[in-house]
Amino acid sequence: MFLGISSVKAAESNVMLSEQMFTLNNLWILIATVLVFIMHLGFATLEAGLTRAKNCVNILFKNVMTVAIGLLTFALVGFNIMYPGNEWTIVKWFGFAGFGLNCPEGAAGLINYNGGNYSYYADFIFQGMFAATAATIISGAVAERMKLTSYLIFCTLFVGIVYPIVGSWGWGGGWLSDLGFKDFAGSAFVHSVGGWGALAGVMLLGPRSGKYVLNQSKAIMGHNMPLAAIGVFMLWMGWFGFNGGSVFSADPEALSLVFVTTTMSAVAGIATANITSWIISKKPDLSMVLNGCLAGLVGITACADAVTVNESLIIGAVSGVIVVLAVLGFDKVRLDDPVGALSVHLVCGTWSVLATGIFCEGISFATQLIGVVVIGIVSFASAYAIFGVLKVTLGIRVHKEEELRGLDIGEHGLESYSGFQIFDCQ
Amino acid sequence: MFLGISSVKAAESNVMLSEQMFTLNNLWILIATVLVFIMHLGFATLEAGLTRAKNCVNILFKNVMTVAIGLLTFALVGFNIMYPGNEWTIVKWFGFAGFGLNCPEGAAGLINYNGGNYSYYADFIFQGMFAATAATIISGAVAERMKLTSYLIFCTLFVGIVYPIVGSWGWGGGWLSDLGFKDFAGSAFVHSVGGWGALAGVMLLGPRSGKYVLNQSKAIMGHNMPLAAIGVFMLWMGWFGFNGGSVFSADPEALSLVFVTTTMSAVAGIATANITSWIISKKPDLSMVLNGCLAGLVGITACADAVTVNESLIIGAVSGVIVVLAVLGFDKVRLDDPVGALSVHLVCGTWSVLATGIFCEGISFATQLIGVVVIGIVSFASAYAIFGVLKVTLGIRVHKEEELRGLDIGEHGLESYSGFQIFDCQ
Amino acid sequence: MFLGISSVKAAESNVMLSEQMFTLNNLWILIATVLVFIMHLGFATLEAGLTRAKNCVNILFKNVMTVAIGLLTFALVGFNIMYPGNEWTIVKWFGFAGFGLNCPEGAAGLINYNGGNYSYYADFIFQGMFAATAATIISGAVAERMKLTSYLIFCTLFVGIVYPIVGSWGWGGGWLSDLGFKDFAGSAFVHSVGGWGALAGVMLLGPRSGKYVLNQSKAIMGHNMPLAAIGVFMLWMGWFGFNGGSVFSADPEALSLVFVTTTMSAVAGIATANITSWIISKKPDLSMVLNGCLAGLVGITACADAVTVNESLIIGAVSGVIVVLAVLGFDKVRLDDPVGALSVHLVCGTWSVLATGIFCEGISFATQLIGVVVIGIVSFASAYAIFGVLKVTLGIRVHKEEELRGLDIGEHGLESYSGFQIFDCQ
Amino acid sequence: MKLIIAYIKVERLNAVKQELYKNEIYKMSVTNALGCGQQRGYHETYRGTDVEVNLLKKLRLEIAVNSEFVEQTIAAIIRGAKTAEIGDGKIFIMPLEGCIRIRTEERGEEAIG
Amino acid sequence: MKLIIAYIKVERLNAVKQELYKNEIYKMSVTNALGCGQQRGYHETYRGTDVEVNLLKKLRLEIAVNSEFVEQTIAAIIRGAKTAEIGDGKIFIMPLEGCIRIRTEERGEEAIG
Amino acid sequence: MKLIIAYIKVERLNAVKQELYKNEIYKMSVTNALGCGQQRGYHETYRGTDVEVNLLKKLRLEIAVNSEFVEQTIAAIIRGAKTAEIGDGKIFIMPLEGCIRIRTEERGEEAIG
Ligand SMILES: Nc1ncnc2c1ncn2[C@@H]1O[C@H](COP(=O)(O)OP(=O)(O)O)[C@@H](O)[C@H]1O
Ligand SMILES: Nc1ncnc2c1ncn2[C@@H]1O[C@H](COP(=O)(O)OP(=O)(O)O)[C@@H](O)[C@H]1O
Ligand SMILES: Nc1ncnc2c1ncn2[C@@H]1O[C@H](COP(=O)(O)OP(=O)(O)O)[C@@H](O)[C@H]1O
Repeated sequence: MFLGISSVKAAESNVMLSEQMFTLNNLWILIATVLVFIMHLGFATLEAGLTRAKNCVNILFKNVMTVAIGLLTFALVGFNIMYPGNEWTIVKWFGFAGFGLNCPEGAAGLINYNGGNYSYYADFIFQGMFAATAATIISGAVAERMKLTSYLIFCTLFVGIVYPIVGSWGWGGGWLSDLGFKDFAGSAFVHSVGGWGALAGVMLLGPRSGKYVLNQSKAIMGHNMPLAAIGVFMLWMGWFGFNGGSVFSADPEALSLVFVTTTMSAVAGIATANITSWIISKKPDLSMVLNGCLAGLVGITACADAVTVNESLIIGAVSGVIVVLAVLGFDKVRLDDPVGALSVHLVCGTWSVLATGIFCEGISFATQLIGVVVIGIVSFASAYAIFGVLKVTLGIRVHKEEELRGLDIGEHGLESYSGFQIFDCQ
Repeated sequence: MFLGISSVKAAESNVMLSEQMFTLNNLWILIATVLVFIMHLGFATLEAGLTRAKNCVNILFKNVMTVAIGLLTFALVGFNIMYPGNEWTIVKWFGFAGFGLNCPEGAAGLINYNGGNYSYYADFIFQGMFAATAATIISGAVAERMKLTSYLIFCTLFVGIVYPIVGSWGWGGGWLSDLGFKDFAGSAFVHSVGGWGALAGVMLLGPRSGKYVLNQSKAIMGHNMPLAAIGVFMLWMGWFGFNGGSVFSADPEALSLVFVTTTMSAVAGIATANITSWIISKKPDLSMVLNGCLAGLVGITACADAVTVNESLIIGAVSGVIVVLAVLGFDKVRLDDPVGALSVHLVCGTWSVLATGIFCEGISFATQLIGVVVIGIVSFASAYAIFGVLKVTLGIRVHKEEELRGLDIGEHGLESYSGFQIFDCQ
Repeated sequence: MFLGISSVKAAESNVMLSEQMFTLNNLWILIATVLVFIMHLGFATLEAGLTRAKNCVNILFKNVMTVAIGLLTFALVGFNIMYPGNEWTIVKWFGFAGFGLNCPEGAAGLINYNGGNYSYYADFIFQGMFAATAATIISGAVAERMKLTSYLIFCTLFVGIVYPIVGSWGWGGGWLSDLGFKDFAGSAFVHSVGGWGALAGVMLLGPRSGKYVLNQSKAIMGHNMPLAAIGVFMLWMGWFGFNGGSVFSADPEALSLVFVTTTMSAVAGIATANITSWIISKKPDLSMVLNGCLAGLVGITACADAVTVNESLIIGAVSGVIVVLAVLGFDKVRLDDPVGALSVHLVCGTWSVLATGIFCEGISFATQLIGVVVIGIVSFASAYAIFGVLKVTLGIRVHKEEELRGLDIGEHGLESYSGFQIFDCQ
Repeated sequence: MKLIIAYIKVERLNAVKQELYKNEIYKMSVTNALGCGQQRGYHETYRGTDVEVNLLKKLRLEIAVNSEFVEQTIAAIIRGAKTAEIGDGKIFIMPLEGCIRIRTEERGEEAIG
Repeated sequence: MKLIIAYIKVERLNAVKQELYKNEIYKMSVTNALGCGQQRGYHETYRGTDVEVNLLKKLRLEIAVNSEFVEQTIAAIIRGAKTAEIGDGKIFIMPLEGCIRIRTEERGEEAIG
Repeated sequence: MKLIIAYIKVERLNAVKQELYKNEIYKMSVTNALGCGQQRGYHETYRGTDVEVNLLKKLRLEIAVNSEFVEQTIAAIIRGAKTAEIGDGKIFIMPLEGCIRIRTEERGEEAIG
């Protein structure tokens, strides 16, 4: 009898306990949201720093608008496409749970939501911050020559529809998750999706004028290296929330490991990118080291929770090498990507997903490969279609004269560094 | 009997439970403090970016000193004016609980302090970070022409005395809180107080030389747009702590909602500020979009915990429109505010308080209006008085020659960008 | 009997309770890690801002590499030298627990690790972030003239070996901790160690060319004050994790106090550095105020958990005065330290350790002094030896011509601000 | 044809431009220069060390005019730039042998305006 | 000897340099300038206020040549810089009395190339 | 009166100024320029691509002097600027027809110093 009573007490106490754990986990998701948020500043400053001063307002503008577009479309449709629950229209391939946010009343939107780790709103805001990053990746690759309005339209469609559809296959419980495909924090669903979109854009836009002259590739220097460095540090900082938040709880074992693997992959990427580029170009190249850091971060993103520290070092080290080769390779095939978005997000994102198949127990390499291929085809094709339609309608590229003078004057009528004497004859 | 014993156990367990919840809530307040802290960097870089290179050292200097002045005066007197407890001198209008910090001993300063959510010191440091922001708002509005020493004196008096007196009416349990006035995180007590101070300063200082020439308003361009963008992102990041910390616990329901409403209002502000300014000036204007973001953030601050997501979108959207109109309006009436502080903090802060009366259940619009009016009169009058006395004694404006050459050389004998060729003939 | 049963329940409940507390404390350590991480951005931007544009890529490069070197060496050997457990080779002076990370299996690496506050991996990553800061301090002092490869080699040896050996004496349970030496968060083990290393470097390198001409010290202006200000704010932000994380739990009493003392010391440092430098040079000097802020932060680091708020104000105020005098003093004796690293980290770090002996109950001033002296001798001597060997082998200083043209072109073949007209004839 | 080079104070540019416009001189080129003249420099302080800055920021105008416009151009510059304080600047007049408008390849006096 | 000063559009520099190289003129100095010419400026908008920018970014080339090279230099500049649109720029020719190579202290026509 | 234009290496400015001061030449104007001369450029690497930079940073001095000062000015510049290495720079001497001090409206040789 008292046993019974004791049990009741214990049960009550359990409820209280889990309420606290819920509060704690929920708090971590929200803090991780802040960290992912600051990645947008990271993208904005990195992209601005690695391009020319005359296009800097344009890049900042795009990055600010991208956050707004990302969150507004995600609230309107994206969240409910990505997480359709049981509302699959095309089974496990496309679902839509209705417009707008519909937080379940009471405990259903709180402690009973998704198994007691975080609330509906925390889920939405964390996922919403992710959504915009996919578009931001593209913004860097098409920088310095793309028409603003076309970018904004592209961004709206890509983030609002393509991104969540693809995401639903894995994170929303769709066919890829049924297959056992693993993408921990978004190497495939965020980075490679953005990367494929970027590839479509780069192909349809063509290189910046002056980039390839008489069979030769010319370097078009970024205008502000401290800004680029700020960008990388901000992105790295945000990655603690990107990967750490994807643990979806503050579980000490998983979270601590994720922090370590994420960091070690980044530093390994720095080290090998440095060595690789030093060997190739005989100079220690800051821009390559910065890309190496991001390469390591992307490289570990699909499996940060499921590898050992040594494996994370290997993954990061490989990322650092391939990002340098990829930058040189894309340049060879005349895909002009001013900030290295293709190399970092597409190439290393893909490597990350495959590495998951190699290093993680219980994950099939074949499944990972299927995921890579299908995600690639769908993302690239959709992006190509949207860019293509825009190209023949509104146009996607600014006039040559505007490009030469800079998009800041051309599109915005505003200079980035008013008063500074800037000499740029590219 | 065993029931009794079980109860004792349960009670003990309860104590332990609440100790943990206390630790958790307290931790969140401290993390929110870090986020609010970084808003000072946000203000510093935003203000620096939107003004000219020749005044940049001066702005950075003011912003660093403002943090120091804010926290030192808050520790000395402000905290005990703002939260007088029962020590009201003029009932519910002015109280003072003595100089310095007096943390109650033992549990009274910890778990028993203010209902078990956070400790005395956490309370102080979180509130102290808020205090300085009110002054920082003013620093932007009076930029590029105000004498440094006069600013420092003004700042000391305004943050040390005016800010906490007004704040005590609502947050310290004064007459406004008795009336049921709602200002969740400080649209009135922080933003509008700072905004009224800024208005007094702008009026008494007059416009920057060269701003209004022959019946025409001239644009005086900010010198560094990436810096301004960094500022806005840092402020936004800080706002998660500003609004989120004002929940005063890590309560998952309230905190998650606040994160969502804060973000959605900001993105709605970006969107509508973009549309409004694009229509008016035919160009997508980065500086307006940045102000629109801040407008949305200020707009939601009074009621972020008590509106629905849709309401937050409306509030943010309205903020984005009115901030653009306000910038143009202030310019028309020749109130020269280099960074848009009046439009963002005063206008949108006021809108936020009134919106609370419109959208929040149980909040009387009339009370909100009374709050707006009385806070406005007292803040403006005090600021006007302090600025006025300074004007006739020390002077508040630098000499015209110093203004032309820049305050960096004039006041500090130091350039911001040594070596850079800067051409500025305004 | 039921008592027994109840006890069992209570015990179980206790376990669950402490699991939650463990999760919470562990989370705080990880968040503190993120904050300490961002200090690297702070160092990078502060050092870049206070030096010339022509050496900016070099400084950014060094700071990025330093993070990588710090974490890689710490993982390989540093962590196991610093925390040898019982594996002392030379009793209480040197120990080594083996190569690489060896997280104990199961609960031993989690809740049972180090008394239930944080996991093995959280411990490693937090400590690893600290490690790199010691080297970063040096990077600033030797800026604008040191050969890159020699710096990288020095950094590897100093952070990988010297730093953890010295650290093991106190934090690893070595002889200094046995003596009762107190260094809460690293004024001695991080800041002074880095500072002594910097002193050795500055002595062996000699001043930058053009710094001392005809018995006169010339000012060599920093090129970007907003960048320097960003650096200081980032460092300050990080310090909440540096000191706050060193509480090693989220204990509300200790953590709240640490936040307050850390902040108040910083603002006191700002105030007194401002007054001191204003008196001496008749102008409000931004660079001194920024150093004053850091001085206050370093000054409180050894005892932030064990002083009253008033004591923290005193400590910070003293730091602000001595940092200004130290900057002037080092300049007098022709130790050319471009960013003030010696004054901030060495002088104020030492002051902090001694202040701990003065203000903290139960701490012997004599012990603190012994610590200061022995740590100083060993750090300085090791750094001098490493730099010395490098000097006679690879060389540590770039050629004069390279120095004049700037290390960015000389070492990296890359400019920081491509396109900007920069006029620098120093 | 003459080439007129004028060094003026940075903040006088707008006034000078207005005076030139009044005289229907619309074409000119401006560069920024650092000048050492009679004007003493000013002192900066950086990290406690005093620096004398004796290269002051000036603007350099270059105006090519036909010979008959020289005097009125000079007068306009003086009206716009003069504050009667040290540092007001200086005007130099140089012979100009040829002038070509790139767009039309016109030469000589035609091309100048 | 003559000193040729040319104001050109910023984006034409590479083309001008190539044309000069073809004519074996390798030596020149470039500064950036702001120019008022026939070309109308453009409008910027900042915080809702419209600004007319009428000082446009130009490059200023300075090329010292021996007299017999003047015409071909001018021709090369025109080939590189001409787009036949307003704003193409202008070339000025001035007499040059002396030229010294600092390194060797050579003087005159020897020193120029 | 002559106008002396000198292109020198950036890092020689202080030395040149000192030599000029010793000769009591205190007035000058300095601008930064990019120069193509005999000196080869250097290579930069950016994101793996090699760039040849052949416009090197130089300083351009402009010194107006009375004719009798020309030789000593040239000598002073050479003393300050010469390192006997490629890239030392060049001096040009041009005729100067007029000089006006804006502050006092003095003209000619009076105004120059
Ligand atoms: N002899 C000269 N040669 C070259 N530039 C000169 C000369 N004299 C004056 N200048 C330029 O004119 C500027 C103004 O000189 P300033 O000190 O005002 O002369 P003054 O005192 O004669 O009016 C100087 O900063 C310098 O740029
Ligand atoms: N008379 C002049 N004096 C000085 N600079 C001139 C003169 N005329 C033209 N320039 C320079 O040449 C640039 C190009 O002039 P532009 O408007 O193209 O002339 P045009 O219409 O005659 O081709 C101008 O921006 C200015 O820098
Ligand atoms: N003929 C010229 N016309 C214009 N500028 C020149 C000429 N020759 C040299 N210069 C300028 O002088 C600078 C130094 O030239 P440099 O390569 O040192 O010549 P040298 O090899 O003859 O000493 C060049 O960078 C350029 O700015």
